[in-house]
This record gives sequence, C-alpha cells and structure tokens, in this order.
Amino acid sequence: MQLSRDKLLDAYTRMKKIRVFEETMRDEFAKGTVPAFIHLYIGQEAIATGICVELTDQDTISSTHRGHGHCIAKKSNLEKMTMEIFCRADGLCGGKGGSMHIADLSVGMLGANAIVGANAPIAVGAALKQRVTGENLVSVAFIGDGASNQGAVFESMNLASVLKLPVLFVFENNGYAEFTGIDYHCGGGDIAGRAGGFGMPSYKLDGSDFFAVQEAAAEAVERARKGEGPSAIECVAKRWYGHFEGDPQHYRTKEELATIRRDFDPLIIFRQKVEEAGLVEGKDLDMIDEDLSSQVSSAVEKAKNSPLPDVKELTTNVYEEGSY
Amino acid sequence: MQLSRDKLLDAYTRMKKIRVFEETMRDEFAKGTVPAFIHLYIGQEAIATGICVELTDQDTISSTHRGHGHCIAKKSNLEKMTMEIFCRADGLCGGKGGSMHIADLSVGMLGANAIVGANAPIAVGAALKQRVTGENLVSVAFIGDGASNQGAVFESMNLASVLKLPVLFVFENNGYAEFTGIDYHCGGGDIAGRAGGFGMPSYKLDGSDFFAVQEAAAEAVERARKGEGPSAIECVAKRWYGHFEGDPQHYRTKEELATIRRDFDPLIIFRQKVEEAGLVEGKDLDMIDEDLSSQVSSAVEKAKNSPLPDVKELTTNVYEEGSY
Amino acid sequence: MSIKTYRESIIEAMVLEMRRDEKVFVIGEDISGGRGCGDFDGEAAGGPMGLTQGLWAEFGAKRVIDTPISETAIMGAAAGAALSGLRPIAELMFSDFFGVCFDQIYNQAAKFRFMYGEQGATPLVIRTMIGAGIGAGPQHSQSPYSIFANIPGLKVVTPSNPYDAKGLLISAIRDNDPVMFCEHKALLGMEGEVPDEAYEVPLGKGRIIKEGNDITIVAIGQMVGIAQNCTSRLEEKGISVEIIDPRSLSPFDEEIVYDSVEKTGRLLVVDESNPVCSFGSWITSMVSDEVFSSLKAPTKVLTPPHCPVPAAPNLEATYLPNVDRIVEASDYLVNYS
Amino acid sequence: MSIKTYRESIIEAMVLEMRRDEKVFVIGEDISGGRGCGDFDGEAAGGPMGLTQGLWAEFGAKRVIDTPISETAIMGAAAGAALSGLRPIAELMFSDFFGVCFDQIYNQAAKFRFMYGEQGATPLVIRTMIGAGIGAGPQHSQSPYSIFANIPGLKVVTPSNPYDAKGLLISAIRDNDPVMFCEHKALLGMEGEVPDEAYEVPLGKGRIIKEGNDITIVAIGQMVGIAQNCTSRLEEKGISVEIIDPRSLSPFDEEIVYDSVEKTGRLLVVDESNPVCSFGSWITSMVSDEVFSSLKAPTKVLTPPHCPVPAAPNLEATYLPNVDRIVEASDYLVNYS
Ligand SMILES: Cc1ncc(C[n+]2csc(CCOP(=O)(O)OP(=O)(O)O)c2C)c(N)n1
Ligand SMILES: Cc1ncc(C[n+]2csc(CCOP(=O)(O)OP(=O)(O)O)c2C)c(N)n1
Ligand SMILES: [Mg+2]
Ligand SMILES: [Mg+2]
Repeated sequence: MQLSRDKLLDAYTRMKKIRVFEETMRDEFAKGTVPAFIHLYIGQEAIATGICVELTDQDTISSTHRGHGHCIAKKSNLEKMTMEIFCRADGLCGGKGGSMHIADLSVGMLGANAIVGANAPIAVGAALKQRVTGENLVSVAFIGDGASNQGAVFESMNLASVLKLPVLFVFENNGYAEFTGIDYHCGGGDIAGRAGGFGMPSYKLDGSDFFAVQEAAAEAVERARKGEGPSAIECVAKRWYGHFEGDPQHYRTKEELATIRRDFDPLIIFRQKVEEAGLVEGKDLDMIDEDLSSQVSSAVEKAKNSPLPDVKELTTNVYEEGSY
Repeated sequence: MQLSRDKLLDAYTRMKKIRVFEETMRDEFAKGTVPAFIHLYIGQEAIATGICVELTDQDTISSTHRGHGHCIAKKSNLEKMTMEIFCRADGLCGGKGGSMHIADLSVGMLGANAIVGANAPIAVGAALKQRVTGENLVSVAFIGDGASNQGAVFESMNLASVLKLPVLFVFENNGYAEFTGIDYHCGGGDIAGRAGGFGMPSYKLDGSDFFAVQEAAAEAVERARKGEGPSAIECVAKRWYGHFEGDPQHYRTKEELATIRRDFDPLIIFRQKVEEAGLVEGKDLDMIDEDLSSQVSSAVEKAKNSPLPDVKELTTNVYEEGSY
Repeated sequence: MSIKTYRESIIEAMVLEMRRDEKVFVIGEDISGGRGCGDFDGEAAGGPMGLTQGLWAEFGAKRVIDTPISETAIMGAAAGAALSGLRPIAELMFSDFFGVCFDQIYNQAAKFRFMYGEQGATPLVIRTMIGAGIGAGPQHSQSPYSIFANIPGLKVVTPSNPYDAKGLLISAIRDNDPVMFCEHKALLGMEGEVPDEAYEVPLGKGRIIKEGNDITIVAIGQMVGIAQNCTSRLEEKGISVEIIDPRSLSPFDEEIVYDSVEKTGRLLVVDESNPVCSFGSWITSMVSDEVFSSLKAPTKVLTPPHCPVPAAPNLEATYLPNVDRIVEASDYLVNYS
Repeated sequence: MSIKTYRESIIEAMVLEMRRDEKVFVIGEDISGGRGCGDFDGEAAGGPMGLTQGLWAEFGAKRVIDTPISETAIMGAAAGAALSGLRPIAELMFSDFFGVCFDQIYNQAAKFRFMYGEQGATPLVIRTMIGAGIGAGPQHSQSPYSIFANIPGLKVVTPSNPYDAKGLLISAIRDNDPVMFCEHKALLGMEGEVPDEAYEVPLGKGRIIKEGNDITIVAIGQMVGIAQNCTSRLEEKGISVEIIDPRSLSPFDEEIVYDSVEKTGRLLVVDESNPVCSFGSWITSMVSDEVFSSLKAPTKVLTPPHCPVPAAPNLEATYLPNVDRIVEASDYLVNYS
C-alpha cells in the first residue's frame, strides 16, 4: 500500500534522527564524555523505523543493548533519553539505567536490556494483555542474530505461538554477534527459517530497505491485531561500526568495511526510492536533516550540562516506596 | 540391513526387561515399598532399545526423569540399578540419587536427570571428546516431547550443529508433558520439523516399532562417527500409564487408554515382525520372558533386602575427598 | 472461618484476588492440567500438587494459562506482563528449577523498578515449592530462599501455616513488587483455622509464635513447626523459649528479633537453607552487629549440612534440622558461660 | 619472574595447563574472537576483555572453542565434558549472566558427584567476571559469589592480585570439582610480580596481607586493595589492622580468621556482594558462633546497600565500600565499649 507523504516524512525523520544521534554519540564517546560503553545502531535505522511506524503508543517494544535506535523510532523523548545515556538525574530512568537500560513506558518502550535475548519473553508478556484483558495491542521484540540462539528466544517463540499472542519477533541480522559471524554461530544459517518450526509465518528481507521492513511489519501487525498470532521478521542489514565503540574490528575484512557505506545505507536507499518515485522532494528531506542536527546537538548539550543524580537516589526505587 | 539373530534376541531381551522391570516397579509402588515417585517407561521400550543397540560402551547417553528404560537398554547392572531406585547403599549412586538420578558411567550412562531438558547439553558435552581428543564416540540425549520446548534443548541442538558434534537428539514423543498434550504445548506440532532450522537432518517415525527406531539410529550413528554432525530422531509412541505412578489421568479419554495396549505394544509389534519374517521363533522369546521374570524379581528382592546408606554418607562425595 | 489446609488456603487466596481484580491471572505448567489434551471430561488436575485446582473451571483459559515446559518464557512473560500493568501469578513448579529461569527473575523483574525508575513497577508473584522431607531427591527438595533474599528488588515470603499462607499470598498479589512466594511441600496438607474472606498478612511483619525468656529461636517455613515441637522438652529442662516466625524474609522484621534477643540474650536460627550464606547467617550477623551488647552467648544457626538433599529417606531425615538438634543447641546456648 | 597484569596471569595459567594436559580446553563466546567470520587476518581478539588472547593461535579451534550465545548449552556442555573425563574451562563472560544458565552449574555440575557417587567427578572451571566500578550498569557489574558459595559441590575463588590469579587458576584447573573462578573486571590491568612457570596457590588457604593487633579486616576481591589503602589512615589513628584475603570462599579458610579474631577481638568484613545473605554475613555468623568469647566488639560487615548497581558514575562510587567507610567502621569497633 502506498504510504502517505506525512508517513514518509515521519519515517525519514526517525531514521535520520537515529543516524545523527548515533554519529554524535560516536563523537562524544571519542571525546570521553560518555560514562560507559555504547553500541551504535547505525546501519540498522530502517529496521526499527520500518517496524515502529506501524505501531501506536499502546503497542509495545522490548529492546536490546543496541537500543538507541529503537527508542528514537518509538518516539521516546529525545532529551530525556540522551540524559539517560549520560546517566543524568532527569534521564528517562533517573540516570540509574544508562545506555543499555533506557525505558520509556509512556510510548510503549519497555526497556533496553543488557542480557542478550532476555527481552523476548518480556515482549510476550506485554502481549498477554490481548488475552487476559482483551486490550488491542501488538508487542515487538527486537532480537539480534546472535541473540537468536538464546534459549529465551526459542521458548518465547514457542509460547507466543501456543498462546497465539500478538507478537512480532524482529530479528536484526547485522551479520555479527560481537566478533562472531552469523555463518559460524547460526546452525542452518537461516534465522527466519526457524520460525516455521514453531508454527509461525516468517519473512526474510533486506533490512537496509525501509519499505521492505515496513511492508512486512504492516502485514504481521494486522495478523496480530486480528488475533492470528505471532510472526517472525528477519531483517538482514549491516552493522557499520564495531560491536561497541572502541572495537578495532580485526575480524572484519577491509573490503567489507569499505563497501558498507556505499551499498547498505538505509538513508540513501530511502532517499533514492522516494525521490525516484516522486513521492517527496529532496529539499524536504534536506530541511529535516538540518532541523535534526540542531535538535540532536541541543539535546546532547543539554544532557551534558544537566546534573547527575543526587546520591540519595542510590537506594530509591528498589521497592515501592514505603513497602520495605 | 538385516539384523543378526543374536542382535534381535538381544534387542528383545532389553525391551522385555524394561517391561518386566517396570511392571514390577508398578506393583512395588502400589505396595508402598518405593521411597519416592517413579515415572514408568512402559510403552516406549522400543525407543531406548532401538537406539542403544547401535551404541557401544564408549558411546554415551543422557537420560531423563523417566530413565529406567534407558538404563536397562544401555545395559546398566540391573541389581545395582534397582538398589539405587530403592535408595540403597550398594546402588549405582550409593542411594543418594534415587530413581531420577541413576547413572552408570561404566556403560556410558551419564545419568538420569530430574530437570526437564537439562540432559541435552550434557550429551553435547560428552560429544566434545570427538573434537578435543579425537575419541571415537557418539552421544545420545533422550528428550521428551515436553522437554523439547526447553531453551536448553534448542541451544544444544544449535551448538551441536555449529560444532558438528556426534550427537543424536532422540525425541520421545509420548503425547504428553505431565498432563498437557503435545497438540497444545508444541507450537507447529512437529518436533522433528524443528531440526532443519538448526541445519540438522531429522527423522519422524513410529516409536512403538523397534525396527523403525533402530534403522534411523544406525544411519544417524554412522553419520556422527564419520564427523558429519548431529541428527534428530522423533519417535512417536504412547505412555501407557500416568505421568507418575498414582496419576489418575483425568485428562485422557477412556478410548485412548483402551486401545493403547492393543495397538501400541512395542513387544507385540516386535514379536509379530520377527516371527512373520521367520527370523526368530516364538519359543526363543518365551524362554527369554521366563528368564527375565526371575532375574527381575530377584533383583527387586535383593534390593529391598539390602541396607540403606550409612548416615555418615550424608556428607561424602560433595567434593573430592580431602579437597575441602 | 473454617478448617482449611495450607493447599486450600493458597487456592482460596488466588480465587478471591482473581474475583476482585481482572488483571490478576495465573500462568504456569499444567496449572489447569490437561487443558491442552482436547476433550478430557473430569475436573482439571490443577497442577501435579493440586495447587491450582478449580481455577480453570471458574476463570477459564484466558486467565488460567497453561504453558509449555519453558520456565524462562513463563517468568519473562510474567515479568513483561507485570511491567505492562497486569498482575501475574506465575508458578515455578519446584523452586529447584530457578536455575533455568533466574535471569528473568533477578536481572529483569527484580531490577525493572530500579533500572527504569517508577515506571518500572512490577507487581508479580512467583509461587514456588520449596523443601525437603518427602523423598523427592537432590533436584526437587531444595530451599533456595537465601538466594532469593540476596536479590535487591525481590521480596521473599515463607508461610509456615495455612492462615499465613492465605494472608501472605493476598498481600503478595496486592503488592507492587515481585514476590517469591515459597510454599513448603511438606506443609501442603497441614490444617488450620482460616477465615473465608480475604485478609492480608503484611509482608515484613514477623510473628511471635510463643513467648519466652531464655532463648530466642527464629525458625523459617517447615522449621517453625519443628521448633514448636521442642517447647515441652525445653521446658522440662527449665528453658523458656521464645519462638519467632519471620513469615517474610525480604522485607525482614529485624525489630521483632532484636527486641526478643534484647530480652533473652540468646539466639538460635533454624533454617532449611544450605548453610553457607544462609538466611540464618544473615540474621545472626545482623544481631551480632546491632544488639551485640545484649548477647549472653554465641549466636547459632542450625541448617542442613553443606551438601545436596539426598534421596535415601534415612539420609534425608538426618539432613534436616530436628528436635534433638534444636534442643541440644538451645541447651548449649542457655548454659554457655 | 616478571611484572605481569592480572589479565596476563590468567592467560598464562591457561596456556601452561593446556600445554601440560591435552584434556584441558576452553569454551565460550568470542573466546577466539572472530573465528567464525571467515578470512579475518589480524590477531584473534580473544574475548571482549582480551582474556583468552593468544590461545586460539597456539591451540587451534579444537581446544579453543567459540560458541553461539547460548550459556546454558555452554555450561551444560562443559559439565557433560567434565563428567566424561575432559577438563573444560568454560567462560561465562559476565557473572551477571549466571541466571540464564545456573541450572547447569548448580543442579548439574555441582551435584554430579553427590548424586552419582564417585563416578560423578566433575573437573570443571567456570571463569567469570565480577564486580562494579567501571560504569557497566545494573546487569554487568554484579558480584554473585555469595550465591555461588551457597551451593554445595561448587568451589568459589576470588583472586585479588595477579600472583594469586595465576596460582589459583592453575589449582582450579587441576582440581577435580567444579570451580567458579571470579575475575574482577576492575583488576584486569593490575600489575604484580608473577613467576613464569606454573605454580599452585591452594584453594582453601587464606593469606594474611598485613599483620596487626587491634582489628581483623577480611576483604574479598577488589575490596582487598581498598582495605590496604586504609592502613595508613588507621595507623594515624593508632589502630593496628590485620588484613586477611581469603582468596577462596569455598572452601574457606575459617582457621585463619578465627586465629586472627582471637588475637584482635574485632572483625570487620568488606565484601562487594549484595548485603542480605552475603558472604560477609556468613563469616561473621561463624565467628559469632565459634570464637564468641574473644569478641570485644560487635562484628560488622561492609557491603554495598541492598540495591542493584547503578549506571551513574557518582552513584556507583557511592555504592561501593570505600576507604572512608572502612576507616569509620574500624574506628567504631576499636572504640566500642
Ligand atoms: C546472556 C548474555 N550473553 C552474552 C552477552 C554479551 N554480549 C553482549 S552483546 C553480544 C552480542 C549480541 O549479538 P547480536 O544479538 O547479534 O546483537 P548485535 O550486537 O549485533 O546488535 C554479546 C555476546 C550478554 N550481554 N548477555
Ligand atoms: C525444568 C523443569 N520443569 C518442569 C519440571 C516438572 N516436570 C517433570 S516431568 C515433566 C513433563 C515432562 O514431559 P516430557 O518431556 O514429555 O517427558 P515424559 O514425562 O513424557 O517422559 C515436567 C513438567 C521439571 N522436572 N523440570
Ligand atoms: Mg548481530
Ligand atoms: Mg512426554
């Protein structure tokens, strides 16, 4: 189905925002201002965005250690999210979570997660609302290629299938689990191919192409809302940078690294498609670019200048206040 | 390949021994002499036997809570095994393991296991010998249909596939996980069908038919010994009795229970096949029957009359002696 | 008010809370029992121990959810459901199985509120069976509540009788944090007076089972009854014992213990946990810090030895702390000088 | 003898033992690093923390085995391999991940010998990273050794310096029981004199880091260095401190602690574990029982508070026990009356 101009601009904005944000974080990390390791989402922008444009605020996602892109695609508050990455008092989680534990339940972002694969059952749990209280919602788990080998993920796929829950298992196959390639770590080599074994329809598609992702998401979301159960979507894309910032990537060939930006840039691919089809003009996108640059740098500056948590916060929110 | 007469008699002996043993245990349980819950293997005799006749003493198996049949098929010492079920000092594990934790490493029986699915990675570990020290061995994990949904099992299949290890994943689909039917608990409904997703060949066969099991086992074992990696074998059979002894089985229809013994008796099926093909005469089998009856009842009597462990044994074998 | 078993009390707590709040639901293996087997006729089994009997008949498959054998998915789904505003009761059939799914409990459910801030409230109850004494062997008889209590963000409850079982479970269900609700398998058939209506026994409030002056015995779960059985033998020896059942380990009622030890000057903890880093050692450690000056004798902890639970019935009987050992230890402490 | 880092000492221990015994092998995630990515050229990364650097180049893929992200399969395979006569070193990248695979450790590897009798010997080392202090956040900074020490059948080691790291790891590899070898991430770059040849530091033997008369401080892992940093400030106050590093928590050298407390009459344990049921509480509990009559003051345990490890660097710094808190507690105990 042809997407509206607004939806296209919205999608571009989310993708570009991720790109600009992550490039900025890369610079900040190099400068030493970021308090911990970060894992950049660059190269995978079309995946989070292609999925999230099909979701409402009532729909939920559960995310990974590489979660900045998911937050932005789900329209978390950018400033508060940035503050969280810098562990500031006014961050989404009060600075106690940090980059790998950002959550924003106000927009259905159930949290990044530093335990690989652990977010899959959590997404299944959110989907239980459809069954228990009849709420209309869809729940998405973003899962790396490496994470796809975790028991938690397999069990979740089976449970969602058995209970026919409205879950999308979105596999982000960026070719690597840390330093280990998918050709090595994935028996059979085909993540999507495993879904059939759980009685679930699946897609395997180009994760650098927003439209491929979005179309599959639209179908899967519709099925889920109708009560027809879960789907698996494997999005094949590239991780442009190291596993974490600072990773020298000895395990990747120079050729691979050289061609990535040319051939697998979700933003270039999107631009070409919409401009060629005459759906959006290049200058509209350029305006978005400009706007985002200042938005992001202001968010980062604001975050860096905002206060760290008060030390009294160390022991708050362990339990409900007054209950312990 | 046509099996030799000796091998056929050996197979029958193992199957029948399991049957007689388990019927006897059933009686003993009813009499109250057994110190804990037991899970009977009756109905599945052809599975353990069809697999184990293809193994040597160097080959290993890892077993489940329903492990008596595996022990017998792997030719554990019957008397010491019985003593273990009765928790006696001279049992295979000194009486501290009991029915759900019988092991006999002298014949490659790596242990029954009361944690559903937990034996799968253990079998993978034994198979690592092929890779690390070049030993010629095959390792088998017996896994229930219910257990097939455990993360441990999926991870093990993938790991064995990635490392091309000599493992047989033998799925004993007896229709139930405790009280819950396979139609409910298994997304997609096809356990063997999941193996392909891990890049592993699979079989789905009649687990009441020794010959079906044995043929698949022979193939899979050969592949494993050659270094061609793991296989999955789903054996569909019937659990004749309750999940544990004492289970009233409200969840099974009377019709189902009525026809099982007629249509799904591995011993009857075996007898018919070998007699019809003129491979073995009925009276040879009858002789085996008689012999086993007395063997089993003597083992049980001996076990019941043997001493419980000395209370000093409570704290032995926690660590290597003298090391703690 | 009527006589009910510990098992019945647990079921009743769930039934009352499920009637009260449609967000409460139960999820676990075989909790309806046979639900997935098509056209069974009889009563659904309600779990191998009958602890969810009748729930499926009243609330149906939407709120009494049978699962595959996949504890990680169960606990994770329950955690995710709680984070999203439902109030799950997840069953971990035997607490011994925590090792296959603990990440979802300790790194996820227990940390959501801290990691994510207030939005991370996680009203989750995990009902699980603990304890030795019925010959269930090394992998079905453990009492890992010391491990659970070690985890910030978790609450841990260990009812010792039917009245507390019902009241504590109702409190746990209404609580907005994850609670490990540890049911002792040897107590399932225990009977007691239990009101028919809903009531709360608050988490974090211990109970003095018996007052006394010479020694404080803190006993946990199944050990409470065993400690009570010592009373007459101790009294024969002229020892007046005060017995405390903490009822919940996390939060823990430190004050009730401190007050008692300030009075008696002596502390014995009877605990079914593994000894090293046991909950008993935590209690004595706090007492040795906070009310040291009141102590007239060493503090002592009775636990099983540092070994797994053996299958053999005679070894299992020796494994558990018993009346003889409690009497002997009390005697030692009271006569210490 | 030469100066080596804690990291280098760990690698050297593995290399020497792998040369000595072909049954020793290493299995884990990314331990070669990039092995599976086809034709990479440079040096294999040897894990994200470089803790297995060089192993793949020397011993090859048969004995340096990269795996998928499947900790249950890794730990279970290691357990099964050990049960079958190999001597695996399995890497659990961060100890925080124990929750996804603990069953294979605590119900399987740790119980084989007890459940199966002598045939169940399980010579397994699990190398894992513990500790806070580098901003790794709530799920990558924990120190669950109190939980490990609770488990019968497991041994638990916590080296505090390069010399011990090498000697303890060699002992652990030669040991015939499963050992949780806890490497502290904040110590990886620590340097010290380390002999080039193989040597054993026995499990179960603590070490007196510094002798003193007024108070015994038992410190674990990273806390050892912090306790050492208190010495001069305490001496300024006229307090002579004896510092003990137990080096292994299971087995634990009780005697070295008892002897010291008998001399000093005062005990402070500094422990990075969660407080409730911490290893520190276990030590003080034993001391309050066994050498009660020597105690001149309460026993004290310093741990982080009962909360997860926060991401914010200022909170993390507050979270950890530090010199100020140790000095203050020591002062309190020495002046207690
Ligand atoms: C349970 C667990 N095991 C291992 C790790 C360490 N780890 C962090 S990220 C990662 C690789 C994840 O790969 P993938 O799922 O493909 O995600 P990507 O990094 O490519 O986004 C690993 C092994 C972890 N955090 N949790
Ligand atoms: C991890 C774990 N979860 C649950 C159980 C309880 N349990 C014991 S046997 C069983 C059913 C197993 O079903 P299946 O694998 O089909 O084996 P079968 O009993 O049919 O031989 C369950 C749920 C257990 N022992 N371990
Ligand atoms: Mg990846
Ligand atoms: Mg079954």
